[in-house]
Amino acid sequence: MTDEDVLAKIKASVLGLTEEPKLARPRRITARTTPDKVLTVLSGLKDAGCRHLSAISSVDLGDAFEVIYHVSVGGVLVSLRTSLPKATPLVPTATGVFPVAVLYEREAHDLMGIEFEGHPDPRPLLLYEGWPEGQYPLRKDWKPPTGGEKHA
Amino acid sequence: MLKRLATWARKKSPWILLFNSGACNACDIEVLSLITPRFDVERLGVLAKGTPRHADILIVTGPVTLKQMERLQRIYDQMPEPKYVVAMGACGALGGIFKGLYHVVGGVDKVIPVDVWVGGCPPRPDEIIDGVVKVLQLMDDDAKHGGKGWRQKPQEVAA
Amino acid sequence: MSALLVLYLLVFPGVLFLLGFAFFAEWYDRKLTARMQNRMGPPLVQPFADFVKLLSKEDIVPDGVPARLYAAIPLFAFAAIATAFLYMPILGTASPFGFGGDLILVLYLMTLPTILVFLLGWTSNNLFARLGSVRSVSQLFVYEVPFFLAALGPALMVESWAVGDIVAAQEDGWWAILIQPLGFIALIVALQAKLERVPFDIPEAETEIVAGPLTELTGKKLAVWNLMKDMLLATGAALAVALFLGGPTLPGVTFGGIEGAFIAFFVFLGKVLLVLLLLALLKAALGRLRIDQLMDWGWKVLTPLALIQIGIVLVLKVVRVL
Amino acid sequence: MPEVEIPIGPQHPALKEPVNFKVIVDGERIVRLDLDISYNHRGIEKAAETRDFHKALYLVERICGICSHAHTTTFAKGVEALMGIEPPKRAQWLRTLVAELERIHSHLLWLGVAAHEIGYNTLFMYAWRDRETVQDILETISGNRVNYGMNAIGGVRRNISDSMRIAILGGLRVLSERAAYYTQVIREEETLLVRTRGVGRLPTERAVALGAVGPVARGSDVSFDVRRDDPYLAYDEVPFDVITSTANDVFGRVEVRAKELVQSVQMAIHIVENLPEGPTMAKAPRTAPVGEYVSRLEAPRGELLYYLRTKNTDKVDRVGIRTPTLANWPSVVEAIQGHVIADIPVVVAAIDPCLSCTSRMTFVDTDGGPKGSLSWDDLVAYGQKYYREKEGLP
Repeated sequence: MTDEDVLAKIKASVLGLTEEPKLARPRRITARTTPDKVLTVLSGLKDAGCRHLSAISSVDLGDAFEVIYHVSVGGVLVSLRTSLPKATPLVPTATGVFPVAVLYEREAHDLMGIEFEGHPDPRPLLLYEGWPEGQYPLRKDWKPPTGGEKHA
Repeated sequence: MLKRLATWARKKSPWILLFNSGACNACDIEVLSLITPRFDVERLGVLAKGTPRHADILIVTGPVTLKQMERLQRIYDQMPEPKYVVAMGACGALGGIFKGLYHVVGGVDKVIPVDVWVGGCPPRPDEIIDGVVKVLQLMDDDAKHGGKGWRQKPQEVAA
Repeated sequence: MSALLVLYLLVFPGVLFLLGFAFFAEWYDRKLTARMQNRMGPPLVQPFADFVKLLSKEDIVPDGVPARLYAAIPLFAFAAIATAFLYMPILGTASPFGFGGDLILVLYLMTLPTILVFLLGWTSNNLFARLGSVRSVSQLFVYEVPFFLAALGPALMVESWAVGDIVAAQEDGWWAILIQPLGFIALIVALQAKLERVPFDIPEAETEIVAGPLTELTGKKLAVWNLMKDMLLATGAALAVALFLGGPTLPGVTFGGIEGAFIAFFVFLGKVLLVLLLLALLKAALGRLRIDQLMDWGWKVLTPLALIQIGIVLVLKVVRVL
Repeated sequence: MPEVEIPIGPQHPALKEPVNFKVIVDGERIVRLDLDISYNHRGIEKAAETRDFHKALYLVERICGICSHAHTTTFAKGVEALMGIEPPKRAQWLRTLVAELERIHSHLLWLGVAAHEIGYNTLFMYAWRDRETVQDILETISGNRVNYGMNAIGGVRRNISDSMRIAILGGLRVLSERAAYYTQVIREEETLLVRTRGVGRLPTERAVALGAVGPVARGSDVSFDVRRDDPYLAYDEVPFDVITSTANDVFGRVEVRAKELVQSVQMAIHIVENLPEGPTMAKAPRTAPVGEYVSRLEAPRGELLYYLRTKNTDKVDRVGIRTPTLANWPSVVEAIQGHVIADIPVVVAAIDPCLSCTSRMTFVDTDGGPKGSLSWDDLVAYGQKYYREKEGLP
């Protein structure tokens, strides 16, 4: 499956994309959608052959959050991007389509504070039990309370 | 006489327990390669033990992460006296490259009293053996002075 | 006469010698295993140093544990094995304490530590210890039966339960191993399982449940327990030598008095080293079995092996060959 | 049946690194596994944003001691792509060489630890004795046994002289015999086979659904290898093939890793023998333009993925790291169902977890039944009954 075949297949069969998918770099395709259409696009991609969810990255753009689903078939990696409003970063969970997503979503929730609607187990993932609620370390505006020294 | 025999025995069979308090496991694999054929510390009487109850020397690797903090404390409390702690590498000393990160407390001595620091990132196995030998010398000195009280705190040395 | 007996009891083949012999057996075993693993291995004085160090360590009794019982268990085991060793013929074909049924007594005394390990694990109020003790009892059934059957073989051949008579019968060079090789194999493998050494160290499987029943043991109790383990190793090897390798006798070599005892001792020592070599080989060459695999293997291979051996001996008896 | 919850870890002899398994067992049979791995989460992604590229390279190298070169190569390769520069050919080949040497080092380490987990210490000693040969080679090249510090933005910091080349080839020949010996051992050694065959089953479609990567996926017949599918560095010029096994269980993963060991040695010999001439460093600009890039690499444990985002400064704006072991944990939870406690170390060791890499991730089985705790009388009764039934059966 060369890059062009995958691109062509996505353009043909995947619906719900808000932008024209383009080949940014060799074997890297970028696409964009809105939060409510994420699941339809993901299952469309899965049927189009991208059955391996490599990772979910979360980015804090300052004025909005961005969740990027990296789905791959063989060497070609499709990065599906959705942006979420700063106040209510909410997106439906992808565990239905990709079971392994439960891990990546918990990481994004823990460190970036992005809510995944319908997530089977939203317990804290990385931070220790005594971590103060509502503190999301990877956000740009977050400063460690005591300069990162002793916390307890 | 009995006391000298006890100190001799402690120096001849120091059993170690490895505890990874959030390290990047480079130090762990170097400590592990101590018991393998090339360095083989069993010829010095060192055995790697699984439970804190059987161990004399606790080798702590890595900067103490917040989550490992009270577990490290609990492990240290479970060990029978006389017990010694070796902090491994730059992370064990002051948190190394991870100093100042939000989930890291810093050096091991912020949580439990440390007897010997082994420098390096990761320290080579022969440096670790040198660390264990230094602990054995400390055992001798402690026996002469009756316990650990005589030792100067690192801060006093610095002052 | 009684002074000599007391000397025999306390000094030579008695408790004092047994301590030294146990430490030597542990060193020999650890050194052999290390050399087989391409390593240097510990110095001769290592087991003694471990023992004295553990004696000088702080003795922690976890809360919720009956302190006196917990401290007494290792001593019970120590006493059981020390008495078992007394019935081993070392200087002559029979030990002065030998009597009609001492083989049964020895076998019973050697089973006691496993029961005590269960008690130890159970009272030490630690999850790993409890799981380890359940495993050690489950494992008990698998190796006790073949161990007894294998020991039954030579006794059946000589038609007597006294270790002394069994050794005497083998004086003419017809060692039991030549007639009952299967019995010897079953005994060695069952002995390895009784000592809970790899591939049968499931109760103390270090990588699964920390140290099994010994997890909470510290200081003097651990020292006595490790010492008892070494003595069990030495006694087991001595029993194997007595039953199958003709004890301290060499075909055609008989000396009375002091020289006889002297030679007998070194012959005995040589054979024990051979058996220990076999055990160390087993330990180095194999990985640990799972508890259910051990169960199947024990019932389907080890016990039938001993049973076949008994069958052969019975057939030989009927045919009057023996 | 009431279940007993047994905590294994975070300090446990089987695990060289802190992970906490809450094992829900039924006598000896495992009903459910709840594992918590974030003991050595240090917050590296946040720190990387406050350091310029060169300093971040050192930080990224210490995510995991065993696959440090994999992390620095992925990071450096990503930043170079964003900067639009291409390291010279010789630097690419040297990076590939150290990557393969690290794979040999990591697979030998894993072979030893896995053997240790099932109590087979002699193989542990042998494997680690041979690992010292690889570490000597790495030390001649980079001066350090672990954390080699080979990479820099734009090329490689060390070079190989002809005398070193002879020493390396000598070491590699010794290794190729040893690797062949180990592939034979894992196939014939009875105690290994008894503990690995049929244990930790993971059918192919489950492996894909659960997002398994590396030898875990290839052990379940999923032919996915970043070196071939998404070629980088010099992998398109070095002959190799992707090894898979159809055993779909722990033995399959063991077999794949052993064959990869043999192949990595051959690849390393090939690279050292026809190393192209030329410089080893390219001039790198101080800042990287605005842009995003997903840099992928086949680490010893599987596909390592870096999401990099820069905005015309000398620092990374965001780095998202997804390590191979993170993707393999669901496969462990699925493969361990129904086994006995004795199998936990084996199945876990089979994915060769690198927890410092993961330093994140907890996963709970989604059908969570009621958790109860058992008094010890029940435990005794249940343990005995469990074995009597077991014995009664055969």
